[in-house]
Amino acid sequence: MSIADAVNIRDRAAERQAAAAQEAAATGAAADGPAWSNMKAPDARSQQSATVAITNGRRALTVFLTNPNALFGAGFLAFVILVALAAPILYPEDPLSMVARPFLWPGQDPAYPLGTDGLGRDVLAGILHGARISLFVGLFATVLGLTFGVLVGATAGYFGGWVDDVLVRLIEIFQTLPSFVLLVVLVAIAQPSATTVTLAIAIISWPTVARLTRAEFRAIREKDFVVAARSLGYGHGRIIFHEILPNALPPIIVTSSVMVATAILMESALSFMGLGDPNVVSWGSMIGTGRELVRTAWYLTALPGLAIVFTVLALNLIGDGLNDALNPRFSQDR
Amino acid sequence: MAALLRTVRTLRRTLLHAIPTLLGIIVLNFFLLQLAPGDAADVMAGEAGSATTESVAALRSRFGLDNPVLVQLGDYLNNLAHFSLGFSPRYGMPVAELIGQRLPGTLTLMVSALAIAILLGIVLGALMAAFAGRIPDRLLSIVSLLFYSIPSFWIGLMLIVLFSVKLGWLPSGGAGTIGSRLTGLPALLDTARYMVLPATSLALFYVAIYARLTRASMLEVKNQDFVRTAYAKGLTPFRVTSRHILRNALIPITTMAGMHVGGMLGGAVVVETVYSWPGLGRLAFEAVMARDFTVLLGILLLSSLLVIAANAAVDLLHAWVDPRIGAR
Amino acid sequence: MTSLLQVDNLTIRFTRAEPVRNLSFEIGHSETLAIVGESGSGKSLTALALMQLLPSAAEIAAESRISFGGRELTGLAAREMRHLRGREIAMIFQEPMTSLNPVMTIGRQIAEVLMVHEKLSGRAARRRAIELLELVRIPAPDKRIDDYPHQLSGGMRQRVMIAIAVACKPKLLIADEPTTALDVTIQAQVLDLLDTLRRELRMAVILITHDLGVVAQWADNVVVMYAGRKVEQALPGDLFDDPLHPYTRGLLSASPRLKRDFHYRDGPLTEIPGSIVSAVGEAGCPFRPRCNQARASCGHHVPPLIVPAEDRLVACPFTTSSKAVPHAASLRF
Amino acid sequence: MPLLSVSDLKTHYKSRDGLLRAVDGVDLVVERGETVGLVGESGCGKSTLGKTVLRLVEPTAGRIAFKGEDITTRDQKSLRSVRKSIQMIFQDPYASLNPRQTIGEILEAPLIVHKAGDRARRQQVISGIVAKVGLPADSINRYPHEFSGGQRQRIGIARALLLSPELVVCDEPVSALDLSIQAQILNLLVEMKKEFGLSYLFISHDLSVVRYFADRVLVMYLGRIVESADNATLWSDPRHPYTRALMDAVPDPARPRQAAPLGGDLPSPSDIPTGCRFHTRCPLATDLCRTHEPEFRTVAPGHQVACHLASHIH
Repeated sequence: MSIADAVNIRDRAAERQAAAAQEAAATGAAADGPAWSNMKAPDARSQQSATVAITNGRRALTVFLTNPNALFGAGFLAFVILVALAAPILYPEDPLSMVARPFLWPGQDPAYPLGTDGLGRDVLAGILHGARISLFVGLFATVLGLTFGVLVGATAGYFGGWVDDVLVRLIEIFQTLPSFVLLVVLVAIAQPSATTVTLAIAIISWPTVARLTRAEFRAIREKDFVVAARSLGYGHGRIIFHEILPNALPPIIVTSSVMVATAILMESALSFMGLGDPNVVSWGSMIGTGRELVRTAWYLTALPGLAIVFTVLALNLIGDGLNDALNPRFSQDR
Repeated sequence: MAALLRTVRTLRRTLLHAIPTLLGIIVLNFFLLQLAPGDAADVMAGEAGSATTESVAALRSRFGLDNPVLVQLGDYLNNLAHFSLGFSPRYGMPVAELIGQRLPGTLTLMVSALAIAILLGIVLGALMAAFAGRIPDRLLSIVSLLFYSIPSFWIGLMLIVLFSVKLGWLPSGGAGTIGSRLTGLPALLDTARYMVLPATSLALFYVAIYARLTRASMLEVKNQDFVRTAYAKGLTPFRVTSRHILRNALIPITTMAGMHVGGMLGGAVVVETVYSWPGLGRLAFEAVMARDFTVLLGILLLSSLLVIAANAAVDLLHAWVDPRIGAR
Repeated sequence: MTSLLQVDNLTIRFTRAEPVRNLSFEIGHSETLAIVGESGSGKSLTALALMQLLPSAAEIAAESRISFGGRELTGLAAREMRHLRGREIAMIFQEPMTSLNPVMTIGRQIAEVLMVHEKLSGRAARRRAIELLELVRIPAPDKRIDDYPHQLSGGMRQRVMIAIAVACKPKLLIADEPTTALDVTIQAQVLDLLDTLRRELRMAVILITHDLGVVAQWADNVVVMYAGRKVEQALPGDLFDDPLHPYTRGLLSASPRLKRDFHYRDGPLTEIPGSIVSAVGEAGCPFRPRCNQARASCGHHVPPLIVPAEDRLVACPFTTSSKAVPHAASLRF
Repeated sequence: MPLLSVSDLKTHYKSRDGLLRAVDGVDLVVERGETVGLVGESGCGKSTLGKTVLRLVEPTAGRIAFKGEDITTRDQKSLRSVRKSIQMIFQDPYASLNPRQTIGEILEAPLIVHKAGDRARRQQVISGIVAKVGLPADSINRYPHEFSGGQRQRIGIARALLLSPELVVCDEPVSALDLSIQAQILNLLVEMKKEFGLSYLFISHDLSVVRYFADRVLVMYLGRIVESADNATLWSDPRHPYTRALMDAVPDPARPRQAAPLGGDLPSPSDIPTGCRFHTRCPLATDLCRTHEPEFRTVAPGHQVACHLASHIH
């Protein structure tokens, strides 16, 4: 259940590259050119691991803005955000309260365009309010996971040695535990609430970022411009934040949009299983309650599901668009 | 011969490498168990209905639950060494046995889903790569991205609506016709009928991953120097693709297949709930509902073992496919 | 002597650029023709055009002609071209590291070309592969044949590439910077091998290189390219004794290798100012922005190739030989 | 007192194939104002040696002294003052500049780190050096990818010279450049040497470049220096068979072609041959060479060779 898995290949690839680069540096064989350029196995998102692309912001923006898929994604996401902000104004009453006759089908009553559920709750109100929790969890889990992951990955990748060994072990442990099972355990132990769900998703998503960041840092650390920085006596902080991080950022940015999508999927799956915040309506919990009635009132399952699919799709389209814009080599193939 | 030697060497390295990870997971597991609200004594007392503080305390000392944490960790490790994952009061049987009953169901589901995902994914990806940048590629790209965005539990429910409720072609849940007493091929077909929908729901997401991966991988390999050499030899495009591109392009895909076992286990939890499939996932769901943490953590531990085993298997496969591995 | 390969007016076009323009040259049987130029001169694209292996974004202009053994290669059906590739025209590349399939033994990579073109059985092809490894002087070929490329050194890999290339005794071998990635002592071995094979198998060799020293020692005839055009052609002796084009002259005097006892204390090396990038989009002589003899008229049109002496061509109207007064040049201008 | 003196320096790595002895006992001295050329084939350890001298790679054993001061075990913080005085120019002008910084940013950072004056003063220093290395003044607002290879190498040189170093390690500074650009960069390096009184440790695989550029030449093979002599002597009277082979292998239009001077491949630095490390490829090798490693002996004033047969070769 983790989209972010897809990102793993690229950092495996980058790791191998870094190892190859180190070896080349060690044997002094750098003049032989890159050993086995096909060692950099590609992945679904990007082939451009740590080759330090020459991209400037404006060019990337142009590419992104001329990509219809990415624009559609961005547009739809903006719409969802707007809806989430407007929900309390449009439907000020609690979406969990009964407002009408149960089992109104969509279109049956213009006051309830998407119908009502088995308890007479307004489906549209539920979906609009559900956007709030999805985006909240998606955004904050990503910010937390990203921050922690980048810190750990950067530390491991930059310093290497025993620090790296220890941190890699930690990452490996978290990547070996099946992430969704761990998520279920964490939320079950901590008692479901918006905060615990967010924290738990952050806990299971940081290793992916950490691994990616580490691989990028390891590869970029070997580049001559970083060696030059060391030879000029720059401090660690300056090298990490001024020299390496800006170059490691593009894949991390791409990953972050995928992470938001993954977090939304995770939250919905948790709520579907009854492990969401019980006081808040969410798309997953709507599907969860709708599923008992799937034989008769399948629209109760279908509609919130479509909301998830389109929101996640929008984020993934943005991710692809960012990837094309930030990693120019890959965009030629598209 | 060389391939065999490579494989053996890789196996040894992989296993040695897995030991500290495994220890880390066990310790983590233990502390999670400590964090869980209530303990087995509370649960049993709760089940019994009438519990006094004294009787609970008695239960605690009987199970060693009042010992210091480190002693308890020692006990836990000792139990694990004897393949004991604890006792589930709710099911009235040892957790290991409980999991043992459910494991085959999940494995069958996962293997079928993985097979569907890899086959379909590679075909789609190869098609996309062949038409890179043109209409079929664009369409398939959107489709795969859609697969990538659909929650498996939702597509599961939608498939039920379509194929069981509306069309009535396939069963909506369970793992076999109850009381049918089929054997041999008919039994197999019966199971297969029950498995189509859950396996498809679980696979779709991974179809998308493998399709995108194969596409990227093939495009990458296509631009490699050795492919140019192959063309310079006068080989046909078919021969170049089948003998030179494909094998190199599949290497990253073998790597990924192992990494997905963990993810698939997670997906199975949700899909099994949807289809009442009697596997680990459903067990996990029931354990959550009952707040039976012993079972839940047993599942977590065991599934981690499964992931480690899968990774080892993939490393071996990898070593066999890629001659460069042994050199490292 | 009838020529084996005749290239006429070759122009390679991308959407926004023409990296090779109006290039003509020919090569006779068993001859070595060197094409020299720095990066961006279009020499490698020329080689790929001869093999019809240009990247899909590139196309050969309609007026270009490539005639090989009397056959026209432009517009040849893909199937026909495949029969020529690897059998009559073979090619080796700059990077022996990446030019071999990493997951296939070298034996099978050599055998493959024999099985495809000479319809040999697997066993026969393997036997021939061992012979070929011996031919390219790889020690213990019967053991090495089951090695993977990563088990070999760079020099060995380039030998394997050569074995693949000469497996079907081609009439023409195109070597695109075959020794650039190799150390100087290994370079000597590989060039030696190439030349021996050229004589033994009576094949012509197109040696594409940026190394003037290599050209001088190994070529029968030299084409100097700059920014996609041929600027000079001569026998190597003539070229080094008496370079005519200002670019060739600049290169020779800029090269420390060709000024044996010259030391930095004796003075600076002669520079060619600027870089090849300046040639992009220029009307007129592509070398004009960097030329120390440029005049206003150089910007008007591309200077045509003139024949300043026997067996020589140069694309500069203002050239003056330090030796014999070229009669042909004075005829035109 | 020499500017740089290195004695018995060893840099070993652990690698998959075992211990990799990249630098395996090197002594070298760079005098003030001198250009020392270091030649060898890829894998001989010359680049590692250069980086070890700058403490960018940690030495395994030996001693590095700069102006008589031992810097072998100094920690990175106290090394900072020395860093100003030893700089490096890299081979690949594409990889050695941060693609996300403008030339101005790239050149300003060293001045900030070493606290060289206020902003106005820094700008003054930068525009000065930019003019000196022959870049247009508007370069400082542009990014590295907007420049050609030769221009980037000029930027690299500017960065190295910013802090007024005394020693510059040049690691194959012209190998990635086209011939017509090489001369520009070599001339610039000579100019800068004269202007700033620099000393160079000039690492290259290209003998002809070293021949033009060096005052003294060291020839390196598999982690060791095998011959050391002043430029003229080395070329008129090379004593080590490897040096001779290297010279013969360079294709030279001025002389007829001859058979390849050396057979075989460079052995791996993780599996260095016993005895003389060159004996596996040496046309003159004797039994003594196979078992005993030759000492680095002085055969003439300022001319040292590590070969048992050095006195027989002329």
